[in-house]
This record gives sequence, structure tokens and C-alpha cells, in this order.
Amino acid sequence: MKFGVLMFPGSNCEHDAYHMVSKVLHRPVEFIWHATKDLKGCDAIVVPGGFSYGDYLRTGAIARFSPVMEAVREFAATGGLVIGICNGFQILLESGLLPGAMLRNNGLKYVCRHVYVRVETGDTPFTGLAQPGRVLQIPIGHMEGNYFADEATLAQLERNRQIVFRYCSEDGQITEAANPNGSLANIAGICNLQRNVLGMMPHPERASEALLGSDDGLVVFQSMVQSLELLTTRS
Amino acid sequence: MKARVFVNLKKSVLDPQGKTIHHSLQSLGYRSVNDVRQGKFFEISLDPTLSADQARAEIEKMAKSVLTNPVIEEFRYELEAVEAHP
Amino acid sequence: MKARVFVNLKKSVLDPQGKTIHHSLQSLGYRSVNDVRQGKFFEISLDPTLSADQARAEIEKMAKSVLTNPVIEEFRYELEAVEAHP
Amino acid sequence: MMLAESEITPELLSHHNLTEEEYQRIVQVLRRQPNLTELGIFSVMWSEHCSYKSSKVHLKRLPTTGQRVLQGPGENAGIIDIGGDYAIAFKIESHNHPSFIEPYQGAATGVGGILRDIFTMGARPIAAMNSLRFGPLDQVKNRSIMEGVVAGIAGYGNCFGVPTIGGEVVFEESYSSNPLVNAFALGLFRKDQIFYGKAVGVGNPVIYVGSKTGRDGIHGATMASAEFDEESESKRPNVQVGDPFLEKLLLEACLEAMKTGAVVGIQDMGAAGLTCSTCEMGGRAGTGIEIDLQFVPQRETGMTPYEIMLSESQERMLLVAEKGREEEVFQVFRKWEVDAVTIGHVTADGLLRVKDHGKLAAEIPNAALTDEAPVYQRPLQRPVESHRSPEPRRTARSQLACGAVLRKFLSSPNLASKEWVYRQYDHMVRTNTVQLPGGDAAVIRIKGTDKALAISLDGNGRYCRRHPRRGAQIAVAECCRNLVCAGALPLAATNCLNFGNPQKPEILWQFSEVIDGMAEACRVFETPVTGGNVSLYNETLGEGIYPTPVIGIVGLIEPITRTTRCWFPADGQIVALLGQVTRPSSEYLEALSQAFVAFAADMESPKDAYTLWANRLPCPPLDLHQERGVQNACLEGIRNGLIRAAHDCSDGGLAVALAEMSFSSFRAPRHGARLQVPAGEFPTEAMFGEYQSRILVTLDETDCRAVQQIASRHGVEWLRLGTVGGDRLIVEDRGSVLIDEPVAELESIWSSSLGQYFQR
Ligand SMILES: Nc1ncnc2c1ncn2[C@@H]1O[C@H](COP(=O)(O)OP(=O)(O)O)[C@@H](O)[C@H]1O
Ligand SMILES: [Mg+2]
Repeated sequence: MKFGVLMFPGSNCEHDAYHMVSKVLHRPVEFIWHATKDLKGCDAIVVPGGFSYGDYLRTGAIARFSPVMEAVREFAATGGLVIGICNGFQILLESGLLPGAMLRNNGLKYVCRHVYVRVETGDTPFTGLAQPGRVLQIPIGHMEGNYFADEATLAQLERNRQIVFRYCSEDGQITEAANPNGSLANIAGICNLQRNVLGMMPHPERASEALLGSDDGLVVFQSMVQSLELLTTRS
Repeated sequence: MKARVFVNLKKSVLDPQGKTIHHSLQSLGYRSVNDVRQGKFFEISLDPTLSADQARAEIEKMAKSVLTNPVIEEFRYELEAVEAHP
Repeated sequence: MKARVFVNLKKSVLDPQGKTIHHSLQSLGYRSVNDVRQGKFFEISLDPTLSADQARAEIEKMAKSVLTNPVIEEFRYELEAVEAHP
Repeated sequence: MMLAESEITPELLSHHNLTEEEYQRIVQVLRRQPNLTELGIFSVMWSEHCSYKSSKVHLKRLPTTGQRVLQGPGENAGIIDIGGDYAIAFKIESHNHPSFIEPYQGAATGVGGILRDIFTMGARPIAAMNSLRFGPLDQVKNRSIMEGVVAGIAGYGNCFGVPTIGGEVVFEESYSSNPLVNAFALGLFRKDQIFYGKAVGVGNPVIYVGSKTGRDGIHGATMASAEFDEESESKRPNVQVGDPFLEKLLLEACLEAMKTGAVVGIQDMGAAGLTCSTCEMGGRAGTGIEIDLQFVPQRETGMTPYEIMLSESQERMLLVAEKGREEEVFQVFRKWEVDAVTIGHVTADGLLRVKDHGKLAAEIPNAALTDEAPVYQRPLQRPVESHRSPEPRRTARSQLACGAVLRKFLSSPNLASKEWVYRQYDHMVRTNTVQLPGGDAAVIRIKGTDKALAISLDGNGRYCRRHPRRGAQIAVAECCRNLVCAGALPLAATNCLNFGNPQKPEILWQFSEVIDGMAEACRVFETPVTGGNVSLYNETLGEGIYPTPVIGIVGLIEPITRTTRCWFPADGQIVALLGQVTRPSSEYLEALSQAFVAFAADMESPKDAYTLWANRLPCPPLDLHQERGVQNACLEGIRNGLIRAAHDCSDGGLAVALAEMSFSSFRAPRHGARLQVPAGEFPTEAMFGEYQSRILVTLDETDCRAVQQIASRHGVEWLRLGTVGGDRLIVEDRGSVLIDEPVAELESIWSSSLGQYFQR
């Protein structure tokens, strides 16, 4: 089982994801350059955070045209696991791998802090080890995390249980005060209909070691490992 | 040939930036301001040998596929500051 | 009454956004694009009882003191989409 | 010779900030008249900013060597050995003037500049910090400057991908039209990966990399060396716009190019751009450099040699490669889509030779621009103190309730939480941040080792104004104390010296005193100064800032598990004070008392009463050796695992420090405490006096004896104050209650105050 971490010009959390997979999860991991279409046989793809192309046009807008995203689209279509974190989430939205779009935080400023998110469904390869309702403390760091979708899309997300994480209070209440950026329905992370592509604004890789204050985010990657292992034993 | 592509948030999407500027204008005493919406524009110099039709086609294509995100934004453009398109 | 204030970086000032967008448009195959500069605009609804002159004075004042930093930016504006000012 | 003679008029000279004598010296060096391009080159290299001509003689008095110092002042950044295979490079730089003119871009490019100083040495930046000074926030203009500066720092650092992990923000009237923006960066590398800004190897190609050159910031260096007046706002100097995305690419490309082994020297283009990088790289290596401007990538058309040489376009570097291996370098830069062009080569003649399409445009000995630039021993004079008529000694006793004073103090922007600021900074990227902002020092781990680094920036213009020498010592002492409180051994320092016009003897006297104070303190704490920055002429319309030296010190925590925090860790912990409690000089006590009498009047005003109060105080006394003893005792207690939490007492005194310890922090709830403080006759003075050399610690009951022994071994007083518990902060003196406040309320005042100024 191998993880691949994409590298775009301007990515800046790729080393963090790499470190987390190799030094905390102890799994093989490789960087994948944006200009290639070769995913090097990876079983899971991490689209990392950062400021791809400076976020100069719109967050994630330019990265989506890169050759590697073409490969990722095919990979996802065949059921491969893709997780987009922060800028990675924004890229997945722009690429159409996930529905909706990102707006500027309602406070207009960049926000870096730990937030609470509630696991809304255990029925994804990214949350299989987390009980629904469990509250995780994971940091965010973004200027555009104000998730937006039209009414029909939102209804669809709700109906198909595609909302994976919502911002919540410490005790799991979904309140406006707990929402750091004004996102629709407190959405912090969603998956696609097939449930193999996840986008989330909080950074689970920044909450993977107790030394850094929280290891609540580790469950996301451990769940991925577990579901990949299940796949291999089944086949 | 020059094109100007104006991009703004759809009416249905909240514009916190515009709202903030509106608010600070008001608190600075600009009482006559009723509303502010913020948008962005791109001034694009095009190959002068393009015909107007070609230019229009190019601009529309790039505006739709690159310069805007149709989920939240809409655009209009001007060519050479003479024609305006809704 | 409506005003549109267009703000852009002065010509001599580096526009990293425009530059990056230009670069990506080119690599996406839009070869006819020679240059891109990015700017922003404000759509401002004004108190309808203002005269055109009053409106112009208000808009110029706020554009100079709030909407731009004259060290690096310049602006132009339109009133009611009928008149245009350089 | 070959160069077209242009008329050198007195106006032209003054426009270039050159004196008649300096001009004569140029003629002497060249043995002819300079042309305009050469005049421009001299003017920037001989500007205060680049030549340190007023400060050099004084800076020499700073201690700069030590066992761990791999590189002292003189390179782009100092380098310190942190043991094992690793070294760190760090430095602080000012960007005061640009930040006043265009707060966002000024601050952003300041961050960009200091980051380049670090990665030009081969180190990957792993931490950024900043020290900021603004005028009072009740003025709209100051708020908007601050908002722009903070957003600019965030915009650049966040995009670049360096965590901005701490700093300081101070508000005082003297910074109203002279805000200070000092940016710090620190990078990590292996000891065998260090690169220098030297143009070695005659014949080696000189390669320009990064952004294209435009007409930005021409004369930025001379601007940073002149006072502001009404005219300068209309002069509208061309401010640079930063491109953090390009800088990120430049970083990756440079580090990767260095790995090829084909790079022999590299330097960023900062102030004075191409001019400075060429002559300094040649100067350091004793070589010459010849370039042809036709190869320099340009963003604008029709640029003259003068403009190209003086442009301060950002995100550019100059590197010297091994002849024949250029292609290896180019390949890396192509991969990152960053321009890289050979623009010349290294020569043996020690000259900076600039051609334009083959035609000679300038020719100057490198040494004349660098080592041999003018140095002045300007006159200095101690200012005559406005002698107040000796007032009768009346130590008026204030009748203020300490609890009410505490609430008022905690709402001062100078003491309140700076969360509004650091929320905007990505302080977690690179997943090394062990201590989130808000503690005494920032702490980052070094992956793959058992080490962590602690960093603190400190300055106190208000003390330095009263007593420059002691004020500087206090800055160093407080900085080290902050590190010790985090469990770190202070290793080495950098500094940024922000002052007014050095041609005023009183200002230069302040400067000289600060140097002596800093030197003395750095010797006592064994923290050599490895570099820094001097920012002079911080004056607008003749009004100078407070003399504001900012010191940045880096400390080492090893093992990382010894990292200490400054919050009450648990109920039942014993709270104690290391260092003298209250036996101040009577002069200081008297000043405190008088300040409190005035404070009573300010109390109800909406102004920042703490700052008014603090400005009335003299610089507190300090005994460096006593201070060192306190710090040593504290560090020993931490390293032995006895001291569980430690917090330095500084601004706002004992009461504010206790309140801060009781507040909540990430994953740690707030705690009250019940404490006994022998305040004697002067309770407010004891609670809020800013006595130095004091650290509040907490420990287990069973460890008290051991810590007490450590303290007495270091000759340090130790006082047990009480116990952590409950939800109120209670301070008593033999039965009489001084403070009894709910911690939640104090915390809410403290944490919301700054943000309220910016609420829309
Ligand atoms: N400009 C800033 N940038 C980031 N963090 C800051 C800044 N200013 C203050 N902080 C953080 O706020 C905390 C308190 O700052 P300060 O009051 O200066 O502390 P101290 O008095 O202990 O030196 C520190 O953790 C500091 O790093
Ligand atoms: Mg401090």
C-alpha cells in the first residue's frame, strides 16, 4: 500500500503530509509532481494544502488544469482514494471532483486555529474508524474556507450523507458560533457520491502527533489504511 | 486588441467584502452610499491580428473555463472598450 | 444612482496575479494572450437624490482616500454607466 | 575615459543623499568624475542602509563570537551550531518606511526580504516572527496601518509556507507616523550545506534568477536612510509589490540547485538590488564581476542602466555557478518555471564592471563600494535632562483597588492578548510548532532529533528612552528570561536597532549607550550577536521614535520533553516566585506611586490608561548577575523536571503575570489560585511594579524543597506564594485581600480587547 502526495507549484503542506505518512503512519509514500500523469502505482492520493499558483486567480483554479489532475480524475473514477486537504479541497472543487465552491471566509481574514469538527458519517473510507458523532480537534488555516453550494446541491449532499465533517462546539453542537468561516451548514468536509473522494478544510496532518497538541486527525489516515487493507485482503 | 473581463459574485451569493467596505465607508461619513459590491476584472491584451469574432470566442472560452467559477461567479466583457457584452 | 470604480495597480507596479494568470493561460494554449493585468472594481449604489456633481465629488473622494492606495494604485470610474471618467 | 560626463550639480548630489565630501571621495576613488549610473551606485552603497556608516564604529563593540557561532555578522545571516548535524541561520530586518507608505506591501516585502536572507545561505526557513510598533489604536490611521501590516505579513508568510510563530506588538504615540515593522526568520540546514555570498572562481558565470526587473523601489535604500517630511508622501516612491508565490518557487529552486553541487556562491538581491549583490559578492571574495545588462530579464521597456542597477524588484537572487555546469542549474530553474540567465562572469580585477549591450556603463572597484565605504565617527552627546525642581519626597499612597487596576491594565492593547494578530498567521505549517503563539517564547521542534528551538523577540522603547543602556540590558534579559521559561538555554542573538536621526548627537548617544548595554548583557548571558539590522532616520517632521532596539534570541531545548509552558498546569500546584519580591530602590517605588496618583485620574477615561501610566515610569533597576542567577535556577529546575510551568514577570508586573498564568490555553482550562504576597505598605506598587529578574513558577508540593535548594545554590530568593485551585484569582497580604477576581472575567477582558478596536 502506497500513498502519493501531489506537488503543485505553491503547495506548502506536501512535506507535512509526507512526514505524517512516513514517520507517524509508517507507510510508504512518494511525491508526485504536477506535470506528470503517472501516479506511480499509489493506492491513495493526498492533494495537500498550500497556495497552488499563489491562489492568485481563485484558490485551486489553476492547479486543476495540471496533467496530474487528469490522472487523479481517472484514478478517482476507478474508485481510488483521494483526500484533498485545505487547498487540496479547493482544487478538488475546482476540478469538479466534488460539488460546490469556496468563498472568502465571512470574517474576510485568514484564520489559523484549532477547531472542533463532528464526524457526520462513519460510512467512508476516511472515517471508518471514527464513530459518527465523534468530535475531533483539528486545526484550520485558510482564507477561503467558506463552503458554498446551491440549494439543490446541498439537499443532495444531505440526502446522500456526503457531508463528512461539520464544524461544531466542543460538545458536538452544530452552532453558528462554532463555524469559523461561515460555511454553508457548517460544512468542514464532504465526499463524492461514490465516497472515495474526500475534501476537508481542517488539516488532519497537523493533528497527528500528541507533541503538536492533538492527534485527533490521525483517525482519518488510519481509516484510509484500514480500508485499503480490507481491499487487498478481499482481492 | 484589448479585452476587459469583469467578474463578480452572483447576486445570490453573499459578498462580505463589499459589505465590509460599505460599512467602513459609512463609518467614515460617506452617508450617501447605499450599497457596495466588489468584483474583479482582467485586462487582457490580445494578439492584434485576431478578428473581433475570434477575440470574442477566445475571451468567452477563457472567461468560462478559467477566469470564473460558474458556481459562484458571473462575468461580462468588453472588447476594445467599444463593444460591451452582457 | 450607480457608480463603478475600477482600481488597478499602476503600470509600473508588478502585478503578480496578472502575471501568473497570463502564464497559465499561455500554458493552457491561449496563445493569443499577450498580457494580463488584474484589477478590482466596486459597484456603488448612491443616494438617488444626489446630483451628478455631488456624486462625482463623493466618489472621487472615497476612491482616493479609501478604495485605493495612490502609492501603487490608480482608479477610474463611471457614473450611471453613461459617463466615463479617465 | 569612456563614460559620458553628466553634469554633477549640488542638487543631483543632494537628491542622492551624498555630501560634497563624499562626492570628492568618489572622484578620488575613480580618479575621474562618475557618470550618473555610477553616482547612483555609489549613492545606494554609501547610504546609511547599506554602509552602516554612522553605526559601524559602535556595532563593533558587540560580542560576536562563541563556541557555537559558525558565522557572525557580515553574511546574509548569522549561523549557529545546534549540535548533531544541524545548524540554524537567523536574522531580523526592518521594513519600517515602506510599511508606513504602503502597509500591506511594505510588510509583505519585509518578510520576503528576510526569508531570502535565510535561504540564500542554503537553509530552509522553518520559522518567522515579527516585532511591531504602532501608534495608539484609537486613531483610525494607526488601525489601518496595523491592519495592513498584519495582513501583509500573513499574506506573504502564509503563501510562502513558513509558520509565523510569534513576535511582539507595542503601541505608543511616538510610532504614530513611524510604525516599526521588524521581521525575523530562521532556517535550518545541515552543517555541510552552508552557502555564502561569495563570487569565487575567476571565469565562473554569474547567473540572475527569479523575478524580472522593473522600476520598483528605485532608491529604496536611500529612502530608508532619510527622514520623512511632507514632501516624501508626494514623492510617492515606487513601492515594491511582493510575489510570495514566486518566492516559494525561488526557494525550492535555489535549494534544489544548491544540491547539484554546481553553485559556488549565492546572494539575494535586497536593498540596492543588483548593485549590492554584485559588489558584495565580489567584495567578499576579493574578485571582480562583469555583467551586461542586456541579459537582465526586464519587466518594463526602456530601462536605463541606472534604473536596472538600482531597481529593488523583489524575489531575485544572484548566483555564481561552476563554469561548465550552468546547465545543471538552468535545468532546476526550468523545472520550477523560474527565470535563470547568465548575465556575466567573475573576473580577477576586483572591479564591478557593468556593460549595456557591450558598452561600458559603469566601472567601480568593489572594495570602494563595500569595505571602503565611508565610516563616520559622528559626534554624540548625552541629552541634558530637563531638571525638574526636586520635589519634596512625598510617597503618596494611592488608594486604588488592585482588582480594578488589574482589569484596566488587562484591557490595554499593550498587555492584552495578541490573538487578533496571530490568528491571521499560519503558525502551524511544516508541523513543527510545539508551543502555539501566546506563550513566553515560540517553540518549534527539529524533526528527526530530540531538540527544539525556542525563540523570543523583545524590545522596550519606553525603558530605553529613559535609560538607553539599561533599557537595552533589560531587553536582552527579558528575551533570555522568556526562553528560559520555555525550558531553553539561550544560544545566540540577532538585533534590529530602530532609532531616529544619527546626525543628532543626542540620538547617536542613545544608540551608543544601547550598544554598550546590549553588549554587556549579551556577554553575561553568553549570547553572541550574530547579525542584525540598523534602521535610522525613523523621524517624521523632526519627531523621532523612542530609541527601540529589538532583540531576538534563539535558545535550545533538549530533550524536547522539557518544554515548559506558562499556564497553571493543574489544581494543587504550588506557585512560587524566583527572584526578588519587593525591595525596590526607593526612587523607583516613588515613581510608581506618583504614576498611580495620576493613573487614578486616567482610570475612567477611554484612553489606554496602562500606557499613560507606564510612560511615567523610569526604567526599572536591573542587576545582570542577579538576573542570570534567577534564569539559571529556573532552567535547572525545569531540566530536573521539578518546575512544571514558568512565566516571566514583565510588563504589568506580578499581578498581570499571575493573571496570564491563570488563563486558559489550547487544551488547558483556566485555573484560579489563592496566593499570599507580602506587599507591605505599597500594595499597588508591589502588584504592578515592573521589577526585573522575577519568574513565577509552579511545582508539586513534594518538589518545593528541591527547588528551594537550587535557588539558594544560585543565590536567588525564593518565595512560596500559594496554591492553584478554584476559579478566582485571589491575592492576599496577611489577611487583607488585594485582588479577588473571577478568572473568567479577567480572561474575557484580556482576550477581547485588541480585537474590539477592529470590530466593524
Ligand atoms: N506580532 C506578533 N506576531 C505573532 N505573535 C505575536 C505577536 N505579538 C505578540 N505575539 C505573541 O503574543 C504573546 C504575548 O506577547 P508579549 O505580550 O510580547 O509577550 P511577553 O510579554 O511575554 O514578551 C507571545 O506568544 C507572542 O509570540
Ligand atoms: Mg517578553
